Amino acid sequence: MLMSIKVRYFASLKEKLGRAEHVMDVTGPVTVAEIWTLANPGTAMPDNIISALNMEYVDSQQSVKEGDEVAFFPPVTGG
Amino acid sequence: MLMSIKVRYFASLKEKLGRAEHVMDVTGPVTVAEIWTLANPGTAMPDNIISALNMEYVDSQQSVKEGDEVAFFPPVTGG
Amino acid sequence: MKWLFFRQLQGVEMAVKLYAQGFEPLQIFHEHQQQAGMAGQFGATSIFIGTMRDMNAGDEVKAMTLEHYPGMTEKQLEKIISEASQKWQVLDVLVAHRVGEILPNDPIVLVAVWASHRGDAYDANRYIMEALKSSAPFWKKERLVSDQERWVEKNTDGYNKL
Amino acid sequence: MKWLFFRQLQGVEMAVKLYAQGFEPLQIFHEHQQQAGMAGQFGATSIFIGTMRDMNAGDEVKAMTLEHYPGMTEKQLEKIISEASQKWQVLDVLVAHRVGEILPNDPIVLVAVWASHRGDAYDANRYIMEALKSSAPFWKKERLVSDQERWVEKNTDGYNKL
Repeated sequence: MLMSIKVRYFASLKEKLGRAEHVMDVTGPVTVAEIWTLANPGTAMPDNIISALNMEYVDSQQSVKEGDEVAFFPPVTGG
Repeated sequence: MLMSIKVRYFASLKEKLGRAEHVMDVTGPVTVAEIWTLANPGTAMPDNIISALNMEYVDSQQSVKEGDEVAFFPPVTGG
Repeated sequence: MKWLFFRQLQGVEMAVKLYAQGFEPLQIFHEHQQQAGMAGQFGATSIFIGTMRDMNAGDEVKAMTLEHYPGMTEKQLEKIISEASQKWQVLDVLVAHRVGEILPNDPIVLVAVWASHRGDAYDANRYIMEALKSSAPFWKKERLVSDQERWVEKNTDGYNKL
Repeated sequence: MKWLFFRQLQGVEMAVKLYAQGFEPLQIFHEHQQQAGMAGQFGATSIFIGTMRDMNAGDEVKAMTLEHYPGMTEKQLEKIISEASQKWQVLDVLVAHRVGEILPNDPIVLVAVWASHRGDAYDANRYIMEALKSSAPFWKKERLVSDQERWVEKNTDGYNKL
């Protein structure tokens, strides 16, 4: 099953990876953590990185589906 | 020892007693509670009434001295 | 803007104000902040405003009189602010309270605390407000829509839910 | 006054606003209160304002950039307000936050809660602020006086004293 997934990065992670977002075609089933590995081969996800799926916080073992938006970012520091 | 004591009443107590303040000459030593009794003979101090001496909360067994201001009032309801 | 009483407490910038009329909490807050010269220092400001409701204890209220004990009220409020500033790291505190005749939707009390960090601002503000409710000598007399008058008998504890 | 995002949540009067510039917390608060039509109903209003300090972690800071995740930020803020309004009896909630470039003494965040009683106003305000700090996707990048830039790494718990 081929799925198109939008992947986004924010803040210090975005700077470190040198990109803000990209769209990937992946063959499922695939988890959020696997999206990271496919998108960033050879770069382990830093321990403090948080995952979101369609703008909700998720465990990185959550599965993704066609059209989903996956985001990775460091701890939030607003307020 | 003759002392001049100012006595004040506030809020519902003031209305009930029909007076806001008066000055009494008393012979000491005398406590705040005794000031009430001397000022209001035959009227027991209501249970909820609070005493202040020179604008500080005090126990009614506190002694008064010449020139002191004694106040009696119901529970406060500001804010 | 007219105030009956105003005093800066020593050491820290702190003020207690009682208003017989024309009490605009946001304006008082803003003016105090402008004058305090704390730009860049405070990261957290906690503000509480108490406002007269048109209902109390199930009855419609059309007006209220706020009585106080001139001298003792200010003294107790200063003591409360002093206690709060010993317990928490605060940069400035402003407490303002109405006295006299008020109507529903009129502001009654303003407590504002400026601090570097939010924990101190929140905690000090609430401490001051609870202490004011339990020990600052103010008394409320309500006038109901029926024109019956009654004294509010006691304040409830703001930490406990009714 | 320009805002990027504005939505009334269903059922209760609640609003989330993000500002790219011109963020005046007192003005936003006042306008919201005027429009909400709650006169006579609310007895307690708790307001928190977070402001940029000119010092952080021992260093002088001259500017800051606030990044956010458009869409998710609003969604998380609405969720937080919704949770707070289930836990406490509140009449209205307003949350506003700056994004973009800011300078010391510029306001960052406003949380305002209107309630009948003060316990609900205080508790809901603090809950919203702590939840915003821990889960609303905003990120701060500081520019020091030395022109060095650095990301703020994490928020601290506002309930614990440092």
